Amino acid sequence: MTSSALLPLMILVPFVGAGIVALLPARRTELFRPIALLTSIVVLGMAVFMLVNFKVGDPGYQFESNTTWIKDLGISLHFGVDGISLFLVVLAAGIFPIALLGSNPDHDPKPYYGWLLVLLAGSIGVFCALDLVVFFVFFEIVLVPMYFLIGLWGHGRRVYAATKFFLYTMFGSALMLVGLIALAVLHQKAVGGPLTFDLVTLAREQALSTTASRWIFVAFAVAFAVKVPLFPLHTWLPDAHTEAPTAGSVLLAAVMLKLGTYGFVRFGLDLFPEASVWAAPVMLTLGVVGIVYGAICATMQKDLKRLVAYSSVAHLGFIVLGIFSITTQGIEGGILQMVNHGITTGALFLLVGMVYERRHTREISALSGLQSSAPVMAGVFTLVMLSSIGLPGLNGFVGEFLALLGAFKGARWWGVVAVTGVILAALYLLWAYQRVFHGKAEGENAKMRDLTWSEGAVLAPLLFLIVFLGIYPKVMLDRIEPSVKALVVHIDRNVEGFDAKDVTPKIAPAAKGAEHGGEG
Amino acid sequence: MTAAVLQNVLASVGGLPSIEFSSVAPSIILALGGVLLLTVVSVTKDKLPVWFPAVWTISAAVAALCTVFRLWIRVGKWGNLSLISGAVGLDRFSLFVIGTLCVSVVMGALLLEGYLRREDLEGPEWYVLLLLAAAGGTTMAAANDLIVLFIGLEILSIAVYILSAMHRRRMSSLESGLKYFIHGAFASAFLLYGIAMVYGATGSTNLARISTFLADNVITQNGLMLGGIALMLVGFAFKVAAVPFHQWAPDVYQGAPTPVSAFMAAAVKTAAFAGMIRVFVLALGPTYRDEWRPMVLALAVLSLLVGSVMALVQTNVKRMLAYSSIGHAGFILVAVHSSTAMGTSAALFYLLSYTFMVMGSFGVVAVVGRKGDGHHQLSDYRGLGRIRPGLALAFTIFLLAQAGVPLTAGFLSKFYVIRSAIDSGDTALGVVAMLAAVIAAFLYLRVIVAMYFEGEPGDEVAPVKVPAAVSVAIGIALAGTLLLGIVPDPVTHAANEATAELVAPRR
Amino acid sequence: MFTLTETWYLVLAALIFSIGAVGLLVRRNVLVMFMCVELMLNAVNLTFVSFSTALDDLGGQTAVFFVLVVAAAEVVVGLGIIVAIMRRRQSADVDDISLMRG
Amino acid sequence: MSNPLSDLLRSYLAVGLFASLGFILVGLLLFLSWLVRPSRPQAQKYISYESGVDPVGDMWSQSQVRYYIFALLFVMFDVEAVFIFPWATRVELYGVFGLVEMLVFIGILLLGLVYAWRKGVLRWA
Amino acid sequence: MRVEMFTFLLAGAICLGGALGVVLLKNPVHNALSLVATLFGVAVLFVNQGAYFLAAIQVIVYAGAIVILFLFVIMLLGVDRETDEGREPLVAQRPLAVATGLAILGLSLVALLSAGQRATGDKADLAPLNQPGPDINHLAEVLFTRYVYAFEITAVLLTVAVVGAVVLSKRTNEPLIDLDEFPEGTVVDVRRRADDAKAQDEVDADAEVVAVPDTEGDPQEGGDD
Repeated sequence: MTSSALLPLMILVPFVGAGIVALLPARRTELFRPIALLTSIVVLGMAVFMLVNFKVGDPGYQFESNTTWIKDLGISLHFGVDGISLFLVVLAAGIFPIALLGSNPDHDPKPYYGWLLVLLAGSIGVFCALDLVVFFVFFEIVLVPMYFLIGLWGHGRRVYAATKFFLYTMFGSALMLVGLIALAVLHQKAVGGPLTFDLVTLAREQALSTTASRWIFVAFAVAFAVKVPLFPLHTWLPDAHTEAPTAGSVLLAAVMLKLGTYGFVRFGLDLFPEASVWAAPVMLTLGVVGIVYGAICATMQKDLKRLVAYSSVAHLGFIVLGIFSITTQGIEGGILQMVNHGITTGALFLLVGMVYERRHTREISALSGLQSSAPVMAGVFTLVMLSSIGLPGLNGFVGEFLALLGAFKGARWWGVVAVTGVILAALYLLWAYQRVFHGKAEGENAKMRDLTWSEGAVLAPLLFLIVFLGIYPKVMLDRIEPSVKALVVHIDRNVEGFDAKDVTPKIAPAAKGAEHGGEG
Repeated sequence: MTAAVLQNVLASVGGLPSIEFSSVAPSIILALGGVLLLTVVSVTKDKLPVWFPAVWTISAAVAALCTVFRLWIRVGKWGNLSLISGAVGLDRFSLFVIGTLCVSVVMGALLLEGYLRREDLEGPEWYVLLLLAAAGGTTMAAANDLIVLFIGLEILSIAVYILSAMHRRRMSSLESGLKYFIHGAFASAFLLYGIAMVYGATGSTNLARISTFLADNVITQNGLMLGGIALMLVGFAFKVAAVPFHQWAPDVYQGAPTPVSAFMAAAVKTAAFAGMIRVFVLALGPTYRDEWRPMVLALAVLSLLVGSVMALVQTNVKRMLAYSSIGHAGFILVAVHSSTAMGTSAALFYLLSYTFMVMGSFGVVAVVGRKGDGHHQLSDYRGLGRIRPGLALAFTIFLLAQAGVPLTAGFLSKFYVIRSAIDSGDTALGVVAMLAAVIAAFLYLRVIVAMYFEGEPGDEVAPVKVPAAVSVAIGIALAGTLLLGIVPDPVTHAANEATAELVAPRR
Repeated sequence: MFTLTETWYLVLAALIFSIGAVGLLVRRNVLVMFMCVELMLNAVNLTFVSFSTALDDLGGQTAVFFVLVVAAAEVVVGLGIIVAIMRRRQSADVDDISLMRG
Repeated sequence: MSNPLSDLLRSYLAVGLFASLGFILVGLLLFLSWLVRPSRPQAQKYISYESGVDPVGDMWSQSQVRYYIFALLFVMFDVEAVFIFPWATRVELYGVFGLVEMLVFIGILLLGLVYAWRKGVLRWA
Repeated sequence: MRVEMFTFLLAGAICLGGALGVVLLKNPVHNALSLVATLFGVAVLFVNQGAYFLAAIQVIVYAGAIVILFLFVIMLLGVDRETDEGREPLVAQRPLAVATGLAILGLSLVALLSAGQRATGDKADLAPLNQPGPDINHLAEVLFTRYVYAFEITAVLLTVAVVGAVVLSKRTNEPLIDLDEFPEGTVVDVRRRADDAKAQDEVDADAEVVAVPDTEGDPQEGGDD
């Protein structure tokens, strides 16, 4: 794999953009938004270029680049993208301009756009880092801008929410830091040679004893559980989402939450296969509890944004369910759902933000009969809501179905309980839609202006993706499958008594011609 | 090169110890710098420009730094030396520490320059004592003999006692000086009693001879030795403000003038830890490791927890920084606890990055303290983000660095320490250390919240005047904190090579 | 009668050291605290000399030399600070001084 | 321990005996007179005697501030002198080395003295 | 041998008596005098062990200069009258202090008594002690050749002390600016005292011609401190 400078460039450009924004004098407010937009467009272009040049059948890492950062500690700037992380990087790069255009800050835009660009750099870096320490660095770097975004431009109890968000994640990442250092040190003791934090070598050599790798997996799992967020550690999510500014909550939902689930796949299954299988029942239970708990809480919410936040908890529960079913379909479903959730929930948050800009309230009780005053918005909201529920033919369904398929094979009883989650999801969203959009519209609700062209243009790509991926997910599945298959084979080889209960995927209209011989 | 001439004149006298002056050049430059500054200013009687002492101090510190580099290369070529009949150990460990001390002197002088003019205190004594304190610190760092180490420690401590009591118009400055003096004297007595006991048990105060003696023969009745180790540890723990010997630190940091608290937090801690590593890890490490490590472990864990938890309840930012520096001392104690070469280089790297972080933070605190150095409550920081965004951003970076956020020196130093702890087998200690860091992070967030999030745009905030010298110091600190975090290779490499070695003196 | 070994001296020195330490912790008057510090340093000197005699080695006695110098410097600076405080105020009690209790 | 030491001490024994004898005698006399004399304490008897005149002011007159700095500096240069004593006894052994060594020592302290003098601290008037 | 034992017991008794005197007596002057007693006891013990020069220095420097300095400061500040120990600011102060004191006492005793410690180091490591001739010569030989570095940095230490003494004795009657900084509770009497201090300073100013120059009207002074 020739070392291509694409990925480091994609990380560097936003940093440069942030630097330019920081250096400009605060008076020139009109400059910051275009610069931010331009930078994100450039990054999006690079992401599309990467998507186009991605060799479909190749399970390994592509566009790799590897330069040593700290020689004494064996830390190297090793970047690479494979089937699993490709679409997450594209999602991050794609959702960013949309979130940028979706709303503008009410006071001092200079630091706002500066922190946003740093957030973009961090979120791209975290998905394509293949060195444990570099991953950790970006994992924490993403924290600081989000803290300031929530803290400075949020609403209501923003300081409390920001601090709670920062400390929860810091707690998790502190454990992860100790875990990854222990991993590297024990690996060096077992294998000898120089200390290295390179994910590929560590995963390949699996030099740790089972107890040690289980302990370290637990440390990683806590950090990712905080990020996902899984049930007991999720209390920061509703506050952070509701208090964050619209762009902040869109990015939080689309990118930040995926850190946890991506971490489980990349640093859970890949790095500690045996420990993941050992911990799978616990994780599945937490995932399923998350689905049911999220759904129940969502139904009781009086604040629209908080409702969407809790729905994220439910959706992420599905992703964890898919991942820890440890079957090809399950993991594929999980990864697909990560991307779909980013698109759908991102669109939902944008819509809620637009309602908030018009009506300055998010209370469901205060909003009613918006359908009559804003029919186009109601229509768009319906489409996005249906995708979030998982209506067949839209992108939500594909991911959930694959995850449930994998769950039924790998973890039957968890699958059964998870299905009830689908029904609950339909319940709370439809009920909320009915209360907000149907009924009589009087007073403020009546005069609410409809979706403007600019807002429509911003939402259009998301709507297109929702429909396109719902009908033709094969374009994504072809790229994800080889890497996931390689991952499952890697797990199978490293864990005795684990039969890769695999089933050939027979879904999707254009079913793939080639039959899969067994594990393939 | 009069030193060379003088040197071989002396060497010609038979049987006398040959003094390679170049080997102790840094301490000589700092000491003579201080003394000559004293006389030059007192002789010329105020005909010198007001910035003269500061420039003199900085040039002396920079000159000392250059000799450190030259000696670093020389030691690289000819290996470690024990000189002046065993009193001084010239090895890369002491050179690294001396380098850190010179950095803290430069930054201390810059902070003092801006501070003194604002408080309209004057007199070269501040700078003289700064230089002499640094000279004491360098002797301590390179001391191969317990007595030389003790005298170096005393020079450093007494100079800082006076510095902290010198702000004439603040009663709390006088009191912090007195409180620091009493605790310091108490600690020195304990340290000295420990040295006496070790002398009794091993027959010599020279570290090299002690370690060879302990290696050669096992003392059956080692009551004296254990007593000596315990008492010395108490003495060092006092100096480093490790819990439970830390009661003095918050009051003294709060009372003392802010640049002096900065120097205290950075240089005194660096020199004390260097002495501690030299005595415990190098001399007593190979033989008496299992005796002193549990004690250091207890000190480390207590300092980590108390340092971060107590900081949460403070409302005065200087007291907060005092408690957080106790937390940092706990971290360095973790590195000392591993008592391996890796642990030592982790401690060294931590001390250097800590010097940059703490000097920068106290620089900002000194500036926000406004005239009278009294405004240190959290409420005084409200709205700083608006009126002086640059200063607030710098302080945010220093605080996040102390919390251990990546791409800063703080992260890498904590990373290094945790690695050395895990490498010597105590992962649990690593977890405790990181959890303490998270608790401390909440403290730093409170200050950031005060600066940026509290206070409506409307209410006016007292103007903060940032003198030029202080902004230069904050700039250096910022550069150090970020460079050590992003491009740490040369420094980590140097820290790895900075292993110390006890060379037995030629009889 | 017993032979006079250095253990006797060491025990005496330990006693004086402890009395000095207790005195420093108990007494509130700053001047008395200083005297207790001097007591402790004297105890250390006695220990050094008795070890020096027992080990038949001059190292102990040279150490006492330097301890003396340090003690003198410490007292001068300590009393300098005390006089500076007293001129600012009248009473020498430490509790008035602990103005900055945390 | 070594016996030359004890006959040194023995020679002091005579001095010790003589001194204790003196103390005992004087003590005995005072004790006897205390035993015998009547004691009728009146305030008048206890005022301090200032050659017949009524005593003025406090007994402990507060000494002047400016002499205090002299005491401090005295201690410092007294300690310096303590270093010079042993040096003087073996000067011929060190030769030039000892000379330079002591010159540096005294020189640094001299600079300290010059500083104190220029600071105007040493004015006695 | 018996004479040595006798002098040890006598001098030991004096030392312990003096040490207890320093801690327990009320009047600082008595404390200072009992400190002198301890110093003499220690000096006798030095003589008992053959360190004559050290005994002489102990008497000259310690008893002669340092304790006199103590007495001088006691007289200067008029703190010689009984200071009432009754008022105990920190309620837990006294039992806590006594407890720690006993702990330290225990530590020292246990460390020494339990093992019946004998010096276990190797003999004559630096230089043999009992050579012929006065001990001052042997000391001198070692002090200025082997410990030359320690000797030179002592000069720096003394200079620091001189600078400290001069700087700290500089009198200033500029008003205190940090009194309002401390919460009301702790500074109740300090503010009152500060006012007395100012009154006292005025009294000082005119009562004495202050050699420490910061009285303004001192023409030939030139730039003072």
